[in-house]
Amino acid sequence: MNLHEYQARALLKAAGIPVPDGEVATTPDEAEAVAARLGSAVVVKAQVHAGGRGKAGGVKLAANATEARGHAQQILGMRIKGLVVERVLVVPAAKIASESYLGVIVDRASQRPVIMVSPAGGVDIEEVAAKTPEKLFRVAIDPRFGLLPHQAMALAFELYDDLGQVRQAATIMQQLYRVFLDAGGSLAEINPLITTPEGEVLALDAKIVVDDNELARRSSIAALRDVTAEDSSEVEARNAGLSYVNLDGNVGCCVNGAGLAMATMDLVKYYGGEPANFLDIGGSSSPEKVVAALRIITRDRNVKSILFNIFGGITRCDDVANGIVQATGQMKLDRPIVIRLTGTNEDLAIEILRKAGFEALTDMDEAVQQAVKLAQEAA
Amino acid sequence: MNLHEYQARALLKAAGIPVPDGEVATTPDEAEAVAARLGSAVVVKAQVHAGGRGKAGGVKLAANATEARGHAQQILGMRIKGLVVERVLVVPAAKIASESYLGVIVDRASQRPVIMVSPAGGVDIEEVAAKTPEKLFRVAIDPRFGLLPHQAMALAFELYDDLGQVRQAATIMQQLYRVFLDAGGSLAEINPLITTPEGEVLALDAKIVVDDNELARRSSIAALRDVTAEDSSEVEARNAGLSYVNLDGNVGCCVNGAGLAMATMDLVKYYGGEPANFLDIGGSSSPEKVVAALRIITRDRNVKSILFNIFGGITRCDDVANGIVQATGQMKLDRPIVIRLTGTNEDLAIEILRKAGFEALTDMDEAVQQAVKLAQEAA
Amino acid sequence: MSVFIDKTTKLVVQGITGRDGSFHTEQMREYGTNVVAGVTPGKGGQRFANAVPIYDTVAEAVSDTGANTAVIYVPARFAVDAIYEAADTGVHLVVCITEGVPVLDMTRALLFLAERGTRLIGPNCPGLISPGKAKVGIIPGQICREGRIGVVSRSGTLTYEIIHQLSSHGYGQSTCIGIGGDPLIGTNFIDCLEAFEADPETEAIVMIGEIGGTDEQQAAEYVATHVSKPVVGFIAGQTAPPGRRMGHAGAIISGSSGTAKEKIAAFERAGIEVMKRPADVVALLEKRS
Amino acid sequence: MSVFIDKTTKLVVQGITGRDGSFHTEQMREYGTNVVAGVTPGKGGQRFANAVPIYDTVAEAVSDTGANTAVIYVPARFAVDAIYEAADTGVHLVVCITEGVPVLDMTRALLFLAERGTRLIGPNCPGLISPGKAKVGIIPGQICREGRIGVVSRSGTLTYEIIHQLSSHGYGQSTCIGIGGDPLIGTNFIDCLEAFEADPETEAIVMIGEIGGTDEQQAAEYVATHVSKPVVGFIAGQTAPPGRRMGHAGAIISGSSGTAKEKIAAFERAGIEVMKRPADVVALLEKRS
Repeated sequence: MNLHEYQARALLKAAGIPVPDGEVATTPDEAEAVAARLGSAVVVKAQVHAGGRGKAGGVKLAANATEARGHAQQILGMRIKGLVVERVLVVPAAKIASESYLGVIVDRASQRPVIMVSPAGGVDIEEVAAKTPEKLFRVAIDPRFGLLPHQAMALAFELYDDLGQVRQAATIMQQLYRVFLDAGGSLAEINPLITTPEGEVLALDAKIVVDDNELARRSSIAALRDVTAEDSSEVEARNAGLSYVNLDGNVGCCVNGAGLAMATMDLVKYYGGEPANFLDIGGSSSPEKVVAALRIITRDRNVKSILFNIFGGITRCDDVANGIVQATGQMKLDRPIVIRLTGTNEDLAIEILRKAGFEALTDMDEAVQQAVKLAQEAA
Repeated sequence: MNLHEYQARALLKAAGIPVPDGEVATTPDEAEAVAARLGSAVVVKAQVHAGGRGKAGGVKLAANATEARGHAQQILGMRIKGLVVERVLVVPAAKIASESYLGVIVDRASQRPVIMVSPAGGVDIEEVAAKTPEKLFRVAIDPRFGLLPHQAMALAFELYDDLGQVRQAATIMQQLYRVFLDAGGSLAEINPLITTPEGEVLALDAKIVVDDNELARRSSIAALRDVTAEDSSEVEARNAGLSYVNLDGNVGCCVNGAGLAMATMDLVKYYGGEPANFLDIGGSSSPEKVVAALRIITRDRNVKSILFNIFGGITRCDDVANGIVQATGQMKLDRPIVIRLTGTNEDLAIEILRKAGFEALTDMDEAVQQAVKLAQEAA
Repeated sequence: MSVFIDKTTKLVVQGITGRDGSFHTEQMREYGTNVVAGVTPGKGGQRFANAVPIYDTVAEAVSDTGANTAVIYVPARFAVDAIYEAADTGVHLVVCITEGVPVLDMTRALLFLAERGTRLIGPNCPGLISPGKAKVGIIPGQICREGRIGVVSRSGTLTYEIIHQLSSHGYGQSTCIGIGGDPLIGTNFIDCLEAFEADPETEAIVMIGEIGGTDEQQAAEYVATHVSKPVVGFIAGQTAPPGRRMGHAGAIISGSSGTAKEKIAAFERAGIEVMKRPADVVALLEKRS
Repeated sequence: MSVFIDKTTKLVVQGITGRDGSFHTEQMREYGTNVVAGVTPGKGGQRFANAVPIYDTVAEAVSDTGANTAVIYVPARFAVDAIYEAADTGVHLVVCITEGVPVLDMTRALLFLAERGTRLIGPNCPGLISPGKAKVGIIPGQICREGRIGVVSRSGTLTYEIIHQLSSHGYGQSTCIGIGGDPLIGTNFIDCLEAFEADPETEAIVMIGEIGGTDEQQAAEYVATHVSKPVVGFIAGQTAPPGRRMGHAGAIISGSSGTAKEKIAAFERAGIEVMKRPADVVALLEKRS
């Protein structure tokens, strides 16, 4: 789960990290009021779960409150990578002496949290890692012992010469690691971490990504979820216990298991089609889940054919068959459907489907080819 | 540093451990008011840093508020092991179905925190350990991983059969370990941990000992120190940076280094005397420290002779000599003093002392023998 | 022989009385796995299916029955402690089926396991099966056949699909291992490749990867330098968009890293035949042998 | 030969510019210890006494100078991290002079050291000296003499007293080790006994204990079973009351455990000659040899 910048900076601030003033606004009036209160030049920043906000025109400098109002008017409601901007953050325009990068991630290779700093801040850190790796400094944290003070100091010495700034940065690292742990993060990032001409070290922008598996035990973090900032079908899928990702193709896919779902999408592509989505109905699938899945897939008007690919293990094929029959009883299915079922209770399932007027295949390649063909014919 | 029961239970409560109601009172009126508010039979408990309060008459059951007042009158001002009772805790008389023991200590042998439980609660756990060790269950906690839930569950199963109580006790163990860590404890103990007839698990009495080395970084714990509950000379010594323990003998000892201080006391005893105190002036001793030490030693009217035993290493003998000269200029020294100095700047020290009219020895045995003889002559 | 489990496996089931635990315990017993004990706190002293003794703790279960392998079906919030509890008893293999273990918990648990030399498979995995010998986890027994192909995979049903292809074309399996779809797992491709290489009953290896991370790339290097047996591979997720989690917590392309393209390229560089479709597995195995 | 330090010791001083650190660095250099580097964050690039290079971090100091031993004089609140920092660089010996390290910090730090195989002496100790070779810590060099007695002790000045007795009666020392007065320490009596037993230049051992804990009892058992060289012992605190901390954080009789009486009895059972007074040390050594 992604947090908005304004949410991330609130967590940083609560942990003691120095963050410039600033507030969120949902209307141009509010933005103007915030800017007036701040009483200086401000930056108006779109709050959406998308990178490249600046390039998209979602981040704008305003010399005064009236200008801030104008920028907010432009930015609110704007679409950035398909997401509508519902909120802007209004912050004072900072005086910047230097820009650095500071981040903590869970690193798959070392199987540990890794803290990274770079004196090349303010740009995408992947780019730094790719182009100037000598400017990226990493320490793998032993989670049994935490981020040790001398590790933070050593990293801070890579950023600054001044001992005061080194100590400030080392303290911010400890605080950021604490936020990362307390939020159940898979990433916590300050980019840029700036120094002001007065020598203060400040977090100018913040990004936190939370491990979804942490949400059950962290209700205050889970409460930060902003469903308005997500695709509504994906929200509905999550609520129904399904895993769904919307794509641009025309073959709607409903599969049990994530690996098989990806392989099915790939096979659609292999046979010349385009998958409309990733959808995993999960292991212990009830008919209700199948109903929800069909509802979500058919809502996508790009979908021209629907493909079920079920390998029954724990998933019982008859459950899926019943779900299909149930769903098509509840809604008018206006697009062709291809069903492939094999494994547990396969025979039972085929009988259920036949009675309801559906045909069922047992071979994956055959089913995919048919679904692709149907979509192409409909287009 | 020892916490009072009422302080310990406040920490437990803040951590979520169920603790019966109750309040501290410093006067019989207050005790009566608390008992009236509780509206049930109550127990009035002396708050002093001493074991065996019950046997000493410092814990009394009262059927009503008037009786509570009477008990408080008796207990307040009472002396238990030399300590004056300044406060009582008034708590409801609990209905007890079972009494257990639960404690966490830092174990020197395993070099780890050890959590201990026993179904034989309410008595001194050392006695349980000595007489019925099969009733004491211990788990060494790996501090890198903390108290793991299954470890707490396994211990809780040693106390209770009922799964509800097992889970309550396991939760209390986690909370107690958290209190232990957050307070910087060397011991945190609930004795007894009771069950009520309704099946609730409650902490009826609590004891926490804090590692003195933790206090510098834990101001809220350090603020719990109750100097009125300690020997005033020991408080003064601590404030002066000295380590001092008051004893019953008549030879006052002033030594640099804890081991040498103990060895000096032992040697006093060996030569037929009785040490009046342990006193370590520490490594980098200034004249001021010596002045403070002499003031504290001479305040003890049992002291009949004063013995300095200084092995100069980092401690400079001339510093100590200057301190003695300074102190005896400020106060009338009405008891004989024997000074042994050897090591760093020994010659300088002897000269300083001679000029001020003191003799100085360099042999420890000789000095101790002389001090013992002087004390015996004075008695 | 087989890998990690066999006829000597004595299994303790953590969460044996739960919905999933009881269903799959039945399945494992039917398959012939020696399930010696179950654990559900508070149900110590009872029996599962009138046969398998249930204990309050894994420690009691292991000391009473000599279990050497544990499988975990407890809910996500108890799963990481179940791993610690099993590892603390000295069983040499722990298989965690449960999905939803926080990855930060795993960073610590993996170090705990490493200190004890305990092997973990999973979490969020279907477990493993050595056809004809034992099954630990949830892989359907009826799709497997005894044989000489080692299968290792990050996914569940996709693995079944490929096992099904193998079995229906007469290729039985020595052991099939689902290592799990999470970003941090106890046993990775290389561990399994090493075991298959050392296993005299395994003649060829099928490795099924997916997008996310670089485990497949490292495994490919390992194959090139340490594996003499034929290896056939598959990578799921060629059509997955970057930055989106495809079901599995670990199946995500981060920035430009973890794509199917780079994994397939790594496989090819290492001389691993790569299937274009799951149905290619048999043809490629025949090509390599 | 000697124990733990010798002419090959290359020392880095953590906290070299502090009050204690600078004083004792001078003393150690005067004694002939090879002090190769110092560390004080923010003073990297400067030199101590126009000679010893100062670094911001121990890692830089070790990589630049090849230091193999670290000594810590930093204030208590930085001490445990100084231990971690030194251990992280791979030096094989860390000597922590600083007093006041919280014991809960030590429970974790000792495990960190154990994982790396780094020896810690202390904390809250005077360090060690191999007369004529090197001194690391604060034991006054002028009271020591080269010789063949190994001294190990929990205290500081009491050790000096006994070293003084030895030297002034012609008994030089192979190495004198102050292991520290805290409840949890890195190197205990047994570690030192083992080293002295193995050291061909050590002919007899003086062991100085005190009240608190059971290290002396365990050491006595070790002497009985593993030490062939004569051992003479002393226990301070016969007159200490129970339940009171006698200066050292570790010098406290808990309940009825850790008394001088039981320690002396354990020494006697193990055949260790026990001094009644520090002045007895020479007579007892002569008796045993």
